[in-house]
Amino acid sequence: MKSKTVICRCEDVTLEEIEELMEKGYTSMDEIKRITRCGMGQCQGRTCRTLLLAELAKAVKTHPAEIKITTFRPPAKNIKMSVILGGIDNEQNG
Amino acid sequence: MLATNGIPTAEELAPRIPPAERLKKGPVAIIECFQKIPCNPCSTACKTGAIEKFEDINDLPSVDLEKCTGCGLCISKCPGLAIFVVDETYSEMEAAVSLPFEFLPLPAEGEEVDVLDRSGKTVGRGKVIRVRNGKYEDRTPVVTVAVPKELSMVVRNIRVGGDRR
Amino acid sequence: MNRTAEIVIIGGGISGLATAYNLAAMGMKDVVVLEKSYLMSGSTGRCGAGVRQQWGTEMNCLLAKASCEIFENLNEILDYEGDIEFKQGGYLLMAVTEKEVEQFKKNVALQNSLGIKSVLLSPEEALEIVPDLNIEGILACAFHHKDGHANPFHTMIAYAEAAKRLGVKIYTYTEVTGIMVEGGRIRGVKTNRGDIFTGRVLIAAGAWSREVGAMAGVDIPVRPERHQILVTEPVNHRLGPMIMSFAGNIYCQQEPGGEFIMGYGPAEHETYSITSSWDFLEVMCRKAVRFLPYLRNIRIVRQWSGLYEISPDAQPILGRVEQVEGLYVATGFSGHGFMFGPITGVLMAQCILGLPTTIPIDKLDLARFERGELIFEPSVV
Amino acid sequence: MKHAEIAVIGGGPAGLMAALAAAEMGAKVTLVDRNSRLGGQLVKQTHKFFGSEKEYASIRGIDIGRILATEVHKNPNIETMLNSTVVAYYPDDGVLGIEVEEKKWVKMKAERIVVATGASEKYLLFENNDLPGIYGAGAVQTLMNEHGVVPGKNVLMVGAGNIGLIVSYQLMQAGVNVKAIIDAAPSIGGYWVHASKVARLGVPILTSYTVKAAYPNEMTGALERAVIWRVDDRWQPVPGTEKVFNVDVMCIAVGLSPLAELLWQAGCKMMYVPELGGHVPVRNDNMETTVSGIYVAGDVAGVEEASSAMMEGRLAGLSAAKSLGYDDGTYEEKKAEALKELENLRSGPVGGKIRKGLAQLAS
Repeated sequence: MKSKTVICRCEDVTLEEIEELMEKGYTSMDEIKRITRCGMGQCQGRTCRTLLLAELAKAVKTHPAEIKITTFRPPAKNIKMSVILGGIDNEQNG
Repeated sequence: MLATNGIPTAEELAPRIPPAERLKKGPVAIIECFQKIPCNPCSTACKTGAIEKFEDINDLPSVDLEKCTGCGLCISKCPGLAIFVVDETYSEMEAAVSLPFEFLPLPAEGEEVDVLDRSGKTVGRGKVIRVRNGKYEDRTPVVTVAVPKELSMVVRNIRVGGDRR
Repeated sequence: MNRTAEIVIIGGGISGLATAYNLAAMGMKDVVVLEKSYLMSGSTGRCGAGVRQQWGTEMNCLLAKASCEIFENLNEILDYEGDIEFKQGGYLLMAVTEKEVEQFKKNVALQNSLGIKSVLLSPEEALEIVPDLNIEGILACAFHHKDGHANPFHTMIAYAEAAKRLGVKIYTYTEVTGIMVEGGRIRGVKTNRGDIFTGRVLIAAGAWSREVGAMAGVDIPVRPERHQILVTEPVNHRLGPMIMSFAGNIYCQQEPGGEFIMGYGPAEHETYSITSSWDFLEVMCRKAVRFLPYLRNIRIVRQWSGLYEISPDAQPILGRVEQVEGLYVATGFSGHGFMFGPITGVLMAQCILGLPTTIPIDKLDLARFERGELIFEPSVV
Repeated sequence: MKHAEIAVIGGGPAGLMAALAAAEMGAKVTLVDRNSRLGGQLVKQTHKFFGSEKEYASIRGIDIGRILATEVHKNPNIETMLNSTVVAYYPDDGVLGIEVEEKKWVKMKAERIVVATGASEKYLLFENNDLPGIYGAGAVQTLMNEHGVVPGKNVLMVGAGNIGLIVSYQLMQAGVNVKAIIDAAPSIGGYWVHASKVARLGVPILTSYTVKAAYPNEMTGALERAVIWRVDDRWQPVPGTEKVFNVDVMCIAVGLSPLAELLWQAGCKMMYVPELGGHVPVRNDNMETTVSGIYVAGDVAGVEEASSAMMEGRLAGLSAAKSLGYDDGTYEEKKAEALKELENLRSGPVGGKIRKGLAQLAS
């Protein structure tokens, strides 16, 4: 089994992939997210966002506060379509 | 060293150890709390006023050695499990050490157990002379174990039923 | 940062980057692309990424067909080490009104005449392509097997990397604050990082094109419109084509990774806001489940939104701007900028270099609105 | 569309106290929690708590949770929605989207919102960090204390903060062998009394050590071996200092970061303050964020102890109620009391980091 350091578990993105991109000059969290899908998975970056932030800050030698982080969108937790539909139906019935 | 491995050095311990004269008089609480943290239940637990009321919740507790009767009511109240009562008058050769013990199985009174130092090393054997596990202790049983007198300031834990690891 | 350039392209989306790449590939030196935020921050990075050839006007059919042919070979053309993930699972367009059926017939005839081999299908025939489709209420379908979708991020990075290799300078977080015009000619652009002198400017700023145009004293009549979209968890593949309904107002496709991406086009007020709303979520679920009932059990992972830049006739605005010498525009795609991106890049490069364009784009110029020669596309979501 | 006067999101120590404080002032509260019972992280804290009597010191976390939950349930001003996850705040019209029991979708508009959503665990980057057997400390606590399942036989605990120390102790109580507790920092981050507690059990604590790699069992693919190495004073690993542990469990307890999705969605101004665990909301001394009507309390407002979370909750609840006009004349006094208690809790040396963080936030 090949060794790897995983940064985004939902999308199986490794630290190596991120480092390659940073070397190419993609040093914004948004770009890296879109190219690698880091943070685009089921948990929407709950775990990897802070890891990526730290790696980016290190790479561009800045304070993490200076790094713009990716947008948070609903839903904060994945949700079945049937739940949404059930909600609308309930409202109309009641 | 406390800050790096959780084990107090002799220097760190020294101010907490009551003088020999006091130890000769009977049981006394030894509070091994070395760090100013926001916490004060020991002072409210003490019925004799031996643990002085805190001016600041971050204060270190201090034991009034004259007032302390060694009753041990503070032992199970300390969230840090940092209070012990040592009675060097227990017998000629032995001291009684009371310590908090939140592990199963609990020893029975009269049972022989391993006695451990502050780093978890077995330093000898001791005999359990009392187990307090009532409502007051609230699932932090207090075990009193008789140990050779020279270990009274060494023993701070027990292991029941031989080597589990 | 460069202080001079042959051309400054304003906007680091697909149109700007594809044009930059093509210009460089055709030999232009000193091409500069300015992006006010990060690459993919605008509409391209937020789009549904469908690529279809089934259009209702000859112009769109021609543009789309040519663009699709480029998509088919884009990994090779751009020598991209990744994959733009262009998958041709087809587009299944669903007609739910008699009027739509009539329009589909006309469209298919037009498309066939232009070499796009779309077909009209009965609902039952559509079931062979999408076995889970709820065909209740569907009167007919149109299908073209060569339509599909691509990964917009990788497509853009492929262009950006190829352009950079050819010497194009791409400056992100560089916002244009003014366009210098003297005596009716472009002189340069002002940015938050200094001025760049140039004789040519291409406005490819998507929803912000009107504001950028105003900097050069030109009115580009596009308005920003928020469109929302959502993505689900990845599940096993069961949807081959993009399904789409104009009257039902929905598009939905399954990505190579297994996620469903879907959206619709509500009439929203003019806005630059790209917040998400709960009513979108509810309406979207209802629409999606109406056509694909199994989606009911799939989980939504994220909703987001982006901006369409809507032109008065929902057609692209491409070409030279007559009032100002050296000014060019590529905008107004009205939600279809990504799929037209590859051909836009070629045509705009040809136009800027003064070469004949492979597809005539005179009719798409900015002046058509003054002339009153609008082109209406009947088939849009 | 459901209506609430004050919606409190999260039924942990901060949320419970916020709900009780607001209800005490006379406001009607809807307390929304994603779990089937109230208490948040309290439900797995089997140790006795620090602090003062105001925050139920010397009572086990699990019991504090029960006490507060009982008070909440019997308070006529508080409606609780359990098994309910607030998944969205839609800023256009201030609507909360709530998933109830994984089958209903409820939209709620609240006049005031107290966000008390807590924090999530941070993770660590090292070779093979995705092997089965590598857990977050919170997951291990849930496994053991809620489900009565031990994670394995031999554990390497990564992180000597309070969580790492407490979970190590709980693992030992459950009969699991903790081989060592390591921390990259040069000194123990958690309370020394907790450290002494595990030291007495024979668990070595190694500071200035970090994980180098994890290796799987060839047959099962699960964790079998962990290698650690020392870091120098610039946090750089020192080759040649490797130590090997044969463990089937690695437990990561390297800190928490605020669970602030809803605040971001709402457009609250956030600031990166490492001392507080990451991005935290800017707020005034009423715990109100930059979005009027949205209050915060507890770890989401900055990772701290449960005792201060409770006091922040109380402050947020009182202030939210007051802003709606609920005040029996005791507000100023109660607010001052809560502020004073918070100041006390943070005034000692271990509160230094928090004070520094809060000062940054206020600047």
